[in-house]
Amino acid sequence: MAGVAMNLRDSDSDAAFRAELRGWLAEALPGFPPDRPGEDDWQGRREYDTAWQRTLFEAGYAGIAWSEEVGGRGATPTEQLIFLEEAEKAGAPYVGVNFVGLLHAGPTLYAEASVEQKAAHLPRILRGDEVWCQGFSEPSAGSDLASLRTRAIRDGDEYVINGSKIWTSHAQVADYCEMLVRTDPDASKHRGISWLIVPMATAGIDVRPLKTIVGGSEFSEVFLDNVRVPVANRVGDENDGWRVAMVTFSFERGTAFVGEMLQSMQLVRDLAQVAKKVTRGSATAWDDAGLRREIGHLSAGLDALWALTKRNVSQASRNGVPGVGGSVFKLHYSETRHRLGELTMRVLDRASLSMLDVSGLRSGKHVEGHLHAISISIAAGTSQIQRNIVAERVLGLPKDR
Amino acid sequence: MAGVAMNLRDSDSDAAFRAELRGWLAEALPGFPPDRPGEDDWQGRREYDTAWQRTLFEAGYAGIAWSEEVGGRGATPTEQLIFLEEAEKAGAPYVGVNFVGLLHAGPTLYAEASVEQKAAHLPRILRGDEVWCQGFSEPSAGSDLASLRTRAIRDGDEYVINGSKIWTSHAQVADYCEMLVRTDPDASKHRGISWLIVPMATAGIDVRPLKTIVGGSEFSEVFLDNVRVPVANRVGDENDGWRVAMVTFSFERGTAFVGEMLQSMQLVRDLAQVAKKVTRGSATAWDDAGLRREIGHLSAGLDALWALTKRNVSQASRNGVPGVGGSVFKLHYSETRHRLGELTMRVLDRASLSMLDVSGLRSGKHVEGHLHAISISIAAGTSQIQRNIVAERVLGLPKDR
Amino acid sequence: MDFELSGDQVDLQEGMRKLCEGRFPMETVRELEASDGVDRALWSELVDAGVFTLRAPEADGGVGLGSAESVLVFEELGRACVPGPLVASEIAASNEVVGIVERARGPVVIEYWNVLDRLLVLESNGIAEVDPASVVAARSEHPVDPLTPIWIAERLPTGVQVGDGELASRVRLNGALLTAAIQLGLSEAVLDVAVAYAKERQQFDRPIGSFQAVKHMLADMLVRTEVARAAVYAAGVTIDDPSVGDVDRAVSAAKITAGDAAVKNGKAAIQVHGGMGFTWEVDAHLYLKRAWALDTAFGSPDFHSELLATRL
Amino acid sequence: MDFELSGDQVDLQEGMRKLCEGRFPMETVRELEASDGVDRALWSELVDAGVFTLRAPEADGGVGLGSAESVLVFEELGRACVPGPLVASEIAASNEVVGIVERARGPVVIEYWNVLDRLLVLESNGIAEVDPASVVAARSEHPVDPLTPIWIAERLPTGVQVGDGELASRVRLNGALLTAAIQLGLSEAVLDVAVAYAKERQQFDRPIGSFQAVKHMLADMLVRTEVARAAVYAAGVTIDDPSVGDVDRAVSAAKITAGDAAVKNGKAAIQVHGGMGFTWEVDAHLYLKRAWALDTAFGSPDFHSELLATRL
Repeated sequence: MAGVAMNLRDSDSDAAFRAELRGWLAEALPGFPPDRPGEDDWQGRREYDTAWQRTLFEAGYAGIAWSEEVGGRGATPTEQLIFLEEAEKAGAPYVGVNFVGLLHAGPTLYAEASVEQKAAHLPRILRGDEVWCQGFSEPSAGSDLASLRTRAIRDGDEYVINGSKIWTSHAQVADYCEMLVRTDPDASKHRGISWLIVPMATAGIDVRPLKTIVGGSEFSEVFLDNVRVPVANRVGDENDGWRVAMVTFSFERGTAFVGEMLQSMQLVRDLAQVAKKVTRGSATAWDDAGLRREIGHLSAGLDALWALTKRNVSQASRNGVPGVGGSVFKLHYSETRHRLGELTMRVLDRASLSMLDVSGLRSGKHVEGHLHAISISIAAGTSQIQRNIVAERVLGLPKDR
Repeated sequence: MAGVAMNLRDSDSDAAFRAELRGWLAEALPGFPPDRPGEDDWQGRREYDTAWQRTLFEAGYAGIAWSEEVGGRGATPTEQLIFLEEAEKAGAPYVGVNFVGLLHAGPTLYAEASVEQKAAHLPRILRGDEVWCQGFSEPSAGSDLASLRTRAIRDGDEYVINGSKIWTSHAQVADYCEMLVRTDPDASKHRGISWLIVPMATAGIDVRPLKTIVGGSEFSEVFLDNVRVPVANRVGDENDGWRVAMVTFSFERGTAFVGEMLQSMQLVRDLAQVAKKVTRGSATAWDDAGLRREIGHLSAGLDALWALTKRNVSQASRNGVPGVGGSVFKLHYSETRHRLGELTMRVLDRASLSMLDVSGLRSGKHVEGHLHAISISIAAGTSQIQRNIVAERVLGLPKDR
Repeated sequence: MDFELSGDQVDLQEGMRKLCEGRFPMETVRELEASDGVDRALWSELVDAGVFTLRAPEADGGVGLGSAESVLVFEELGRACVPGPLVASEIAASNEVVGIVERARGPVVIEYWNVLDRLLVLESNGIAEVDPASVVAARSEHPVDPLTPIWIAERLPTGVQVGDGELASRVRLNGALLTAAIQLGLSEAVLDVAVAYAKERQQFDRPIGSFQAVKHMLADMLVRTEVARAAVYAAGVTIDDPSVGDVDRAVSAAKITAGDAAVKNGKAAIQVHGGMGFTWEVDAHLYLKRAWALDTAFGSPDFHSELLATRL
Repeated sequence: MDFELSGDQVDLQEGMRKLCEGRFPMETVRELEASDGVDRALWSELVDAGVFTLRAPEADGGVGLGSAESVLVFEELGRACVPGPLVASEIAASNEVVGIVERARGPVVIEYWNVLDRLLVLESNGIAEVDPASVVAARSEHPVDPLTPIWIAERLPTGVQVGDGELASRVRLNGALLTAAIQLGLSEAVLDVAVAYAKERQQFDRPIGSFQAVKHMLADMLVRTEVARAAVYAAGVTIDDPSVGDVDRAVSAAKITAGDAAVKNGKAAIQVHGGMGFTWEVDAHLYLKRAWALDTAFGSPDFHSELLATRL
């Protein structure tokens, strides 16, 4: 039965991959600076993240999920999960500024770009030589992304772009932007969009940091004023950009939230420790049966989500295409993180007023985690949109629009 | 300041009314049989409830909110609240089978019926001589009440009715039914409805008990097979029945849930007592800080709802017309009762498996209360419909249909 | 790692589903109220299908499969809303009808007492067997679940020790696992019922399933079901192969999430049905009531949350 | 009973609203971050309006009104998201800037420490006054609410006893009441902001407020607000006239329901705003953060729930 039936054990090859990776991480990490440069040092962060990417590349771990023909490892979704799990556990640097290149623009280029375009970008992304950002969302096109209005008008061999983009991470230090622009304003909204490679050094691009409710400027707005981009930078046909952009979503293999998940599980364990230090009446918050039980209940939810991650990855391994497992995961994960945030405030009581640790109590990251939770039910498809997706695509309920 | 500013004190006249009523209840109740006949004894219940109604009538407390010209007391909404509060506190019988006559059909007749129709019914309703039931809902017309399909075809001086009604309380023992029927199938759905007085003794009416999830048969289905009713029994114009039916809703003066509210508050107090008796580990459920706190939290919700009831009644007193206070109340009350039900199961643990008391523990009514709670978010407008009402009428959001 | 069902497992699941559809359609389940939840002929069919001996070694006449498989089987029993002391009988690996209760300081609620062949009592440090006929128990005329008839015993006889503390712990663990599997099945079934109704029921000239409020309730039901499925399957796999995780923790997470899904889905399904959902005739309430009856079996969500907290 | 505002009360409410709209538009409120929440000139305007002496007897230079009126005034301060130690200063009936803290076994969080003229410490059996300058406190560079700057003191000096246990109880009660009134105002204001956005923001060629999912979130916000309003007004009236109910119970119900409304409405408003709600520029987060900061002031919801339970 073993080996064929449903199981959570590493296969022999997965076990070998995990062991090799763990060994390599144990050797590589001590030589790598432990602290990523701070919030305002974008250039420092670019250097840090790309240095780690080059280290991965040299060890053969870059582009875990990319096919071998473009220099990736061609790993299975399960190996990708193992990679993310071991990297997180070992405290390895995050993908950081390489995120869009490795997980979004790169896969799109791989699937849809010309031979020249691939050759120009894919190896550089893998080596950490090239950083990408994403220009999809606009202030007036959020849930309804296809209503985007940034215009690109053809002028000979060039597109002239005017408009603005929002929620662009790493725009300050990116070399290229994968950008959706409207090339036919008269077509129905999904039909008049094109997908462009926009060099961020082009004249007319203005990047302004966007302050979030957490306080930092993780994202930017990008303003485009007569930005000229060669027509040769288009990927796919003119006006076929919506389809091109959608291709990448099918690249998601259930691993999108692995790092977050493991961090959340750590957050709950740490909250239990914090609860043991917070005074409550004549005892501690941990001595309160109600609070303790709610921490346990949250932990159950996260354990279930971790199991669901493994189901989603197993499905992706078998079928190659993602189900709606991602939407199901994200809905429950959002709700769980909101509940964790609320519980955090109750456990911390007065210490919840500070986003920094309060006199020795390691409370700060828990409060910040609550603020972060608020973005989870919004970013990459609000919970309302996700529920529509689940209801219509899985349950077959009639479309509402 | 006192007397003019916002206050919760009885005015002199209200205090006098309360004292007089309390005195009367203290005298009248001991002479009245304490136990209402059981579930299957419809005739016994009719006799019990109408006997109490006659007692009220003779003491001048019948039709508290009805105008004096039709034999009522012409009381203010506040006096109505006081009446319900004192009756509940004294353990007086409920309105029972007189409900539809006193609170729904009667007020409609008073507002819309002819002089003859009023004379024929109103005094008899007040005295407890006449029992009414309601025939509005149909199996296929629930939230969308105006889509009702029970047909009434005119044949000379009579309407011939075919169709069926559902959720009809007291149909077994009612003398009359206030019934909405479709008289013009070609008109738009709200425009082809008429409001009829249907004598329940008419040939072709078949009443079948409808078992609910609580187990009893509080409601019935009413099947109508060529039921002939004089045209003279129509109230209002032909095809104007929707408006006629809506008139009664404006009769609601914020007191619809007073009895339920007071019972719910008692339920929470009793749950606290039960919790003190349920063993949990080496102590009791009440010793569990989490459960105790949730009981306190629920109690806060009910206290707030009781205050909201008083606000709604005060508004009705001032303006004569109801606001959407009723929808706001019902939404929160539904949610609170659902939460109370869930908490009940947690407090009772294994005793929650029985709807009857478990060896001396007075748990049965709490479990039954949980089943009842399920109906609260459905009956008289589901929570989904109520949210639409609140969003559209109070917040002015665009209609969805 | 391959957390998808194997071909054999899919066959087992489908076979069980067909058996339940054939033998336990909802009309039959409703009729079982008259025989206090257990009809000996139908019970024999479950026995013959190996439901109660699936995990027993082949040498002992069992099927020799694992907990992962028994979870799939019990999920189907839940989906079909099959009543009876299913979990206890499987744990006893018995073809008889077996009940299991926890000894308590106060009165004990015994399910299906009058159809039990055997009764096992979980003690703080072992398991005792008690002759059901020796127990003095009073019937509750109104059990919350009409298909989970209950009796209340003020006290239980001492009985004969038949297992040690370690076995008692294993019984509790497996009891929670299989109960969670039934709860998972209930969650799925009641979701199916609600979705079918939402597609068919018209109000305001549209199927009610086209209204976002209804749609989103149903989406949330699916989410709860899939989260529970992941937890329940993981718990089954972990019992079979403890090297992949903390067994107690996996089982508690399964019991909590599946209990949550079954109860909340039951309530949501009734709400989706509107007034019709409040009628005895519509099935939704039967799933909810079973979910309630199972919620406290082999540890309530509160109990398992406390357990999980202590393992953090 | 007349639980509607009197004409005078409506005038008071409207006057206060106009004052706040004029002096504390959101641009100004945001700018107050630079002066740690309190600008002396603006504070004087509140002093002149009698905000802090509304309930003080006329003989003492106060306005001589009741708690019902102070609730209306503080509701408006909440609606305008006015920062500063408003509640403590009212309770001290002082024109100075006053802080109140609970002495605790561990470190104490002091709000607005560097702008305080006076600091009162609630003890288990009385009130002490402490010179703010004598307190050693470290600033948190990242308070959760940018307009509620905080300092952490490892310990508080003993101070001078200025009130007995009964006065301390009264202070706690009134502190909870006025905090609840601010929370009520926050709930309303953030609902208004969300409703306005839902009407204006178009997605899928419709205002998002026409989608049931958004509509129902907003309806729930209104429900929470109105439930809180009833509880908060009732608590104010009950403090003025204890014959109409249990004062402690009424205040706890107000603090719980208003806290719940403020926090949940804050979160819901951000969700309604989608991505824009996650930007610093949109006001929604400022209401939520204030709601969080006030949630633990004068007793958390957990604290008041426990209190209420003991009074059942």
